[in-house]
Amino acid sequence: MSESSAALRPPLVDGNRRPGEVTQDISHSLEGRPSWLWWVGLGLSSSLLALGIAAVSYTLAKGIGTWGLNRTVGWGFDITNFVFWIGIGHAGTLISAVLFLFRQHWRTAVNRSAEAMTIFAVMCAGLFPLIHMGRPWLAYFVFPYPNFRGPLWINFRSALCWDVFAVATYFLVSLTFWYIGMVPDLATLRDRASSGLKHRLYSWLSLGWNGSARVWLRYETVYLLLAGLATPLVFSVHTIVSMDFATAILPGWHTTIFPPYFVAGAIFSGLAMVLTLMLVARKVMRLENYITARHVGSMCKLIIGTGGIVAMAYSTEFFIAWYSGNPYEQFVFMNRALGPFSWAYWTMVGCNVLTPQLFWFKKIRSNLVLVFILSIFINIGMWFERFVIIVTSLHRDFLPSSWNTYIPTKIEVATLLGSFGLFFTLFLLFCRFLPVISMSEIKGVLHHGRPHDGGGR
Amino acid sequence: MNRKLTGVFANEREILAVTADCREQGYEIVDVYTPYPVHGIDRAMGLSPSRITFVCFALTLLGATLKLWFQTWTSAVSWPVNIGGKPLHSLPAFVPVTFEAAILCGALGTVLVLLIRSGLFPWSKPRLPAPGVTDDRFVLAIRQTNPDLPPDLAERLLRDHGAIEIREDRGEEES
Amino acid sequence: MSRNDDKQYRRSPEESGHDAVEPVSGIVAPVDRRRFMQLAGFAVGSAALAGCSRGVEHGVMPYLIRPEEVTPGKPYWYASVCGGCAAGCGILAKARDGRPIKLEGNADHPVSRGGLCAIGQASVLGLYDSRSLRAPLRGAVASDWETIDGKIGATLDEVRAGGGRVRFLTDSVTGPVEQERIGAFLSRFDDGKHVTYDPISVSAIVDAHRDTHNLDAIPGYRFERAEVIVSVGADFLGGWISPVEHTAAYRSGRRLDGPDWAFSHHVQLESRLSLTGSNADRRIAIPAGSDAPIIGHLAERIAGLAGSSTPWGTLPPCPLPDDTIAGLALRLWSAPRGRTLVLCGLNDPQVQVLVNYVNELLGNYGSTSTETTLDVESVSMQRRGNDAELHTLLEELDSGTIDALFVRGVNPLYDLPGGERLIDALTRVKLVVSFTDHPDETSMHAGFVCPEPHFLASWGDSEPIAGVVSVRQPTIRPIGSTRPLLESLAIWSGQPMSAYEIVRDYWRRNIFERRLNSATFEDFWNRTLHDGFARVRRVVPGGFGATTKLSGVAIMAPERWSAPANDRFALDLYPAPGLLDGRHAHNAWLYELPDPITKTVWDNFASISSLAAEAAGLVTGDVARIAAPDSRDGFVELPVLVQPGQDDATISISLGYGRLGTDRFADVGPKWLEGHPTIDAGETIGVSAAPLLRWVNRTLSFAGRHVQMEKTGLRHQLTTTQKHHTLEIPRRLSMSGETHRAIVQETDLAAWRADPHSGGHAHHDLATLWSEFPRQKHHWGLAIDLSACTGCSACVIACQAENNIPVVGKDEVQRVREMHWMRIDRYYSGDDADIDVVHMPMMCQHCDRAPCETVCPVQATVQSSEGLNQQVYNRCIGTRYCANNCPYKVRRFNWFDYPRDDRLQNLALNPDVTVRSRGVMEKCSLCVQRIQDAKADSKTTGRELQDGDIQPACVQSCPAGAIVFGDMNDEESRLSHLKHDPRHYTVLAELGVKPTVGYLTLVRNREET
Amino acid sequence: MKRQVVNAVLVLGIVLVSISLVGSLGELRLPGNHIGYRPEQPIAFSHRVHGGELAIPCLYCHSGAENSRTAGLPSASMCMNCHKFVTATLGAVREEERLAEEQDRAPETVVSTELQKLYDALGLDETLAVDPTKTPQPIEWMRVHKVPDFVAFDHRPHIAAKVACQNCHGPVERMDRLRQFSSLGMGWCVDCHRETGTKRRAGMPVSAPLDCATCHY
Repeated sequence: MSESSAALRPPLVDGNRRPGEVTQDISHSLEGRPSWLWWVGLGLSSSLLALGIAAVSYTLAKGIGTWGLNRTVGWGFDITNFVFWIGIGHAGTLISAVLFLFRQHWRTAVNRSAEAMTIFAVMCAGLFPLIHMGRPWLAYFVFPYPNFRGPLWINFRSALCWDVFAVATYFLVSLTFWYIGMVPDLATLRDRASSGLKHRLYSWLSLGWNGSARVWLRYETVYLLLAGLATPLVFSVHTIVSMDFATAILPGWHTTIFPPYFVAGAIFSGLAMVLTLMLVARKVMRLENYITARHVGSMCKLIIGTGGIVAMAYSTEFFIAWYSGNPYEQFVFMNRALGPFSWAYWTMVGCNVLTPQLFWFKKIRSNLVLVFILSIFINIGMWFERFVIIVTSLHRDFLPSSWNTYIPTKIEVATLLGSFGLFFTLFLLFCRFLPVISMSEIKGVLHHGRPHDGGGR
Repeated sequence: MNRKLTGVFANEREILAVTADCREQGYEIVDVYTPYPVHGIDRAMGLSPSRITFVCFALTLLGATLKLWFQTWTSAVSWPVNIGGKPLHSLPAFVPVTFEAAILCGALGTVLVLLIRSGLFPWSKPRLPAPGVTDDRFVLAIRQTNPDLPPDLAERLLRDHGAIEIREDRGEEES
Repeated sequence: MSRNDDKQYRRSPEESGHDAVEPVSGIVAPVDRRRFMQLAGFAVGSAALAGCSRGVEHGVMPYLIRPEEVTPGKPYWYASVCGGCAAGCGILAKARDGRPIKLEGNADHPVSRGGLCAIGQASVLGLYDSRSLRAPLRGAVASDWETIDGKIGATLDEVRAGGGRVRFLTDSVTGPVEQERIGAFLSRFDDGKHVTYDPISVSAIVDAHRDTHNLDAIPGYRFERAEVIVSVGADFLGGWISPVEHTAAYRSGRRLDGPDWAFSHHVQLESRLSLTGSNADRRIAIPAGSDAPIIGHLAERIAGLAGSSTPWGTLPPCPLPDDTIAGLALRLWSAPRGRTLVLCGLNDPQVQVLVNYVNELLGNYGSTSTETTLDVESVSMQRRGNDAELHTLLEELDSGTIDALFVRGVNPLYDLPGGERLIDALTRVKLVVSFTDHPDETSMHAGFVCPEPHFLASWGDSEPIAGVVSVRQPTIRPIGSTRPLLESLAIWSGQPMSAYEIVRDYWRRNIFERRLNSATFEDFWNRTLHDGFARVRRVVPGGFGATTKLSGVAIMAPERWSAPANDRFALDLYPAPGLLDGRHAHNAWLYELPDPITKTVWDNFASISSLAAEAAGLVTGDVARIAAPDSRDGFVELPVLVQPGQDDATISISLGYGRLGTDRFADVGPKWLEGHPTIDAGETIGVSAAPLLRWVNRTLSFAGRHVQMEKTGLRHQLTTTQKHHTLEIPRRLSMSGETHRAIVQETDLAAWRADPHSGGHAHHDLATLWSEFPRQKHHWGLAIDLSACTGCSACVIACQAENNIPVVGKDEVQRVREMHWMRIDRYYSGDDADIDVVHMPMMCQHCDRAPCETVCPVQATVQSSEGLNQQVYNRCIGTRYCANNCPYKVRRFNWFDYPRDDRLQNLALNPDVTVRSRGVMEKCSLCVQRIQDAKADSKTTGRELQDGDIQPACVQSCPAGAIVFGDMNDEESRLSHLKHDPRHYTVLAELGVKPTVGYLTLVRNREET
Repeated sequence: MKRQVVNAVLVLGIVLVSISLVGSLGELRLPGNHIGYRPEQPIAFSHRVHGGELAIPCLYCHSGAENSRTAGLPSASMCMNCHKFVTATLGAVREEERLAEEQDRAPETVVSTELQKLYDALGLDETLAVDPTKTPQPIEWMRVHKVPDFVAFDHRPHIAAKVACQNCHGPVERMDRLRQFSSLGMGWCVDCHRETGTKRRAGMPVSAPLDCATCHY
């Protein structure tokens, strides 16, 4: 490639690849035997999943009493995990849709896995509202289906009801977005596939794609439209999730800052999770050429930004509590910082406010091991953020007579671990059977065979 | 007279050039097949931008309207219930669901339209102009409808632009 | 009240036999159906199944011969007498399809006056106790009546032959007929004696009055007439003599309604924080047993004021500063004569004589007609116990001179100290017969156990107050082959008769002649049955009529009492709030009823002051060994509880716990991975403190014994339903420095007189964005008078009985999952020494702008057109969002399927209320089933609903009438008046949720102190 | 070419199937819908005869409906009010009289097999006097009308509002064996309450509230 362009813009893909090689590299990881690392990962995650399944089955059999909840603290791990996972999901959409709109070409390397992450995260998230119900076998009551009860409808004023629609929409749209983005690659795989079954499967999924330019034209338009729709969607979803709390009267929940605060937090946590996954996938699937230090770097920068917003939100909350003069509000926040759950609060602050600051230093940004560890810290911190918001606000509210504490049970912990199991199992399977990197897009950003550059012959 | 030629090329630059040329020469561009969206190919082929955008917009509006109506109807008309003393028409409370419905309807609808319009169905068999078109090959398919053009012009054009392979098939079946 | 109209006469036993059939299927059904619903929800296939078949099929069995007053599905009421304790409250038993399911106080009855205490409310559960004895026992093995009667008859003949020293040991039998029959039975022996004692004895009061007023009973305490009440350790609102009666009277002496308001000044000197103390206007902590010198000094002071000479020399030193006593004396003296009342809880005749002397000086003695506070005509016959006689009996038993011993209603081996020695003594008695309904400590050593039916299933009578007689009529046929005492006695005396005949016969002979209005016996009998009581000529016990004047009895200065040495404590034993002397040890409701003061459940404990705790290095939950150095077996080991208001030198322990067989509650509540059983097999719930009781000159002494306390190093989980006990938030958690939460409005009498609004904080008439929904005819609401509520917790059990609220067990309560729909929040204020207590009943506030409703996604909780906050169980999916969003935290979630396997126990369920399944939210419904019933009734009869027709269970049961239910749309209703009372306020009004449940400011009488 | 045909056939098939489904939706029975439930009863009691031909008012036997939540079933003693005298169908009695005529003997009492069950239940002998040796055995009828679980239905207000029994129970007076007539489902209740509302019925004001707590508590 020409020096000039190289100077202007470092390549998105290292080791000047040709389209054929791209196909080769990426498909290879699906066609070859999986690395031992992959097997280890799958072993770990699936055993976690098994644990989770056991825990959930026990809960379903016995009742919510098997959790540490009580008449004062009605939500604990369940909704914490829900919000946490939804948050994780958001970064996926952010990277695939928002960055696409902003024409951030570096996203091409990561968007596929980011979208996959979104879908799996939303699956994990969706699990919790379901099992947290006292009578999950009646979960269908939340849908306004025609019935012979009068008919009896649902309460569209309830934030929980909004949640149902938001999460469902989010899942479906993300899924479509992901799948549509994958069709051309599936076609590539189809045309490479040797074995009959694999071939039939891929051709079923690739909808007879043949790379016609006419279709490409429509395809790209739709892709753009989807990105355009997914972007407001991702913001709306976490806004609505935050309204589960914001529309309640409970001090510590009843705040207008929640929507922006939650969205930022969600993206923050999501990016951290993407980092974690990317760094793993990079090693496990041998994709060093495609997921470069540059990607990691830009992610770190985004994390600094969103982390800043989150930190801002924390301080604003405190200020408003003081400024509002509402004694209940004031108490809740003092109680967060100094009360029985202060340990959780300071864990949160430590992980979410202090950790990102380290990313200011290029040395740290470029030390992938360190980045990996820090990203995990942020994940922990963001889980605790939700825990703090939910539990500390609930456990001491208006009437001192009902003040009380919350101690999770083994079952709850197992369920949380199980959700991680589900997530990683799905992700590893994805790495194994679907192209982790969008080949067609990568080819699009290669400097090979482009007009006005000499490369390629 | 109906003569169809397919040329296989190795990269984006060539396919762009050859497409443009053939079109100038008055060949009908049957289609171009590329492993990835090649920018500018639509201009080279002289395609007009897709109208699917309007479909999407319409669907989104439809979704929103239907859902808003449904919420108002269920909570104020079908069975009005006093919930926490809130008014029956709690418009602000209905916004979130309306919005979600709009997005859902818009997104899924648009994709559906795309698939149908482009005949992309699970059961449809891919008709590949040449192997490797989904890998690293760029294929141009042209048809000569104008009898006045010199018979070997097409081949020349293609070869000059560095076609790796050229296939010709006479026949009536439309592509 | 519509209820009174359809009070029913008793039907013949045969008939009650029949209707016992139907409900079994009828009531267990909802449980089965519930299970079915769950499965149907899981398996898609079963949905189809539900479609074609009808799931669980039930045949319906109509009567063969329907008793004409019984309509299936329609409740009917029996007027009877409560047997929960010796107080003899009049009750109305509500029966549905032959099953008594709810007890309510008889509004006309002079003792209960409509209220009924927690124990009375709970006693209906005992009727359906599947563990109670169903057949007579010989030794420990089940037997039948023929054999038993044969054996006993034979032995009795022997006994009669050889001297016939027969003793009949009972608790205060208030029933004249039983008194008489026992007497008659014993008269057949040369040396037969009926010995009565109360495990929680007040015999000293009777003894004292025998001396001073020639009165062989307890005078009628007329709290309603008192303007100053000084109670030294008498817990008259708690477990003293007749709590319901006294609470009602106390309250009618402390009311702020209208211009003729009256509000007595109540000073309580006590060593532990008792229920009574928590309601006192002024409370002074004194060491247990120091009542004697205090009364002494008080007497001296008042004598001084009265100008009469004190007939004694020097008094023991007074534990209180002189000016305190002087102040009290003056306060008493300056009140109108006869309008004060001095009480003492100490069971010591000598001290009680002094008390009488004081009351005499204050002119409090008088008759029913005079306006004085002590009535020697309508005297209380509720306690007949005589410790001296009991003591004699024990000596006789020791000496082995007793041939036959009959034990009824008491449990000496458990109640009394020195158990071991008693056991040997019993073994030396030829014939020991127990009448207990559960195997107990004594019956273990009895040759024969002749179980009696529950009081709701047997005939009897009572005369709690001289001149007030009631018939106890059965509401159901005895369950199992149990036999009333009366019938057993009749058979053993050779003239078998049914209890019914015996009672009627006795009444014809004895009671009828005391009638006031002439009528035929049938008429008199039926009227009594209908009204639940009859007023007859008073026959005051005690020779030739009691005097209102103090007879010239020698009044001695109390010499006994020495302050405990600094490493010792004075012991204070008191009846357990729910279990009393342990007679209710098999009632799960009462175990799970939070102690009104400490809010502890499922345990007893040793209350110590924080000072003492520090000194001994103990914290709540540490097990301590409390031993009386002056005796070998006089010790107990039980957890301590640091109790505000406790006297520093006193340890208080409640009696009644540690009963044999209480490990039956091992499997109460749900079982799951991390759940702990309420009690381990072989253990007992709580510990019996009886070993620490002692005899002091032939009376049982409950207070003042000196004991040591040592740390054992063990710990025992004490479970309380309330974790934070004040309205103050921790200072370090307050931004503004303001730490008080204005949940309770409080003022004192002076301030209230100056400004009825006093105590009220800024009134929040918040602007609203929305227009009101149109209310239909009614808008139901509640008003709760905080200065009337004593915290007795009767309402809590009433609610539990009415609304099928499950018992969840200690572990679940520890996890803060008790299911009681209404709780009584208890807040302390002030410091340990001078502590104030507030009792605040808290149930669903039925907000017009209910935050719970807005957040429910499925409309499972919505507002009714009559202002009720409805909870629809079968729509609820259990997201618990509503509970989170409830500022009062009054919603209850079914965390598990709580055990309902005991089919017999299930008969106590109220068929009008759904049994909630797992995963469903529930809460106070303002007893909507009663509202609906009353409305349906008025539609049928065409008679408009009157104010007071509808009474939710809590309202009905409250002895103090602290809770008022009514229609806020009806301007004339009592509720509307209260809603306009300046004292009225709503909790957390600033949230703008507009509760329809309101509270009336708490007023304390502290004009001059 | 061929594929299009296949697709077309496929689509057509789907359309046809769904149409047929929609058609059969009418018969489709949803869970909890028991219209037409018509169980065998221990005694072949005919409402047609009693309610229809003899025109005995419903409330004569089901008196509970007036003053109790449940209408209730008449006690066996209630049946005896008439069946002390009526022991068989008129036809059977006539027949016996005719036979007696022929064989000139005193006609003996005929007892129909069904009524015999009633007498047995009450433990009566041939002379319909109580036979101490027999133990009375309550009759277990099969319940036909049952509102869904967790519903508290109260007959009183409906009777008070002059709602004819037939409104809900159907033309009982024309049924030999009782059959469930209405769905007794929530929608069915609500519709009637909606339609009634607070308008006057039979000249008197009624109120049929739509509050949940009307039936659910």
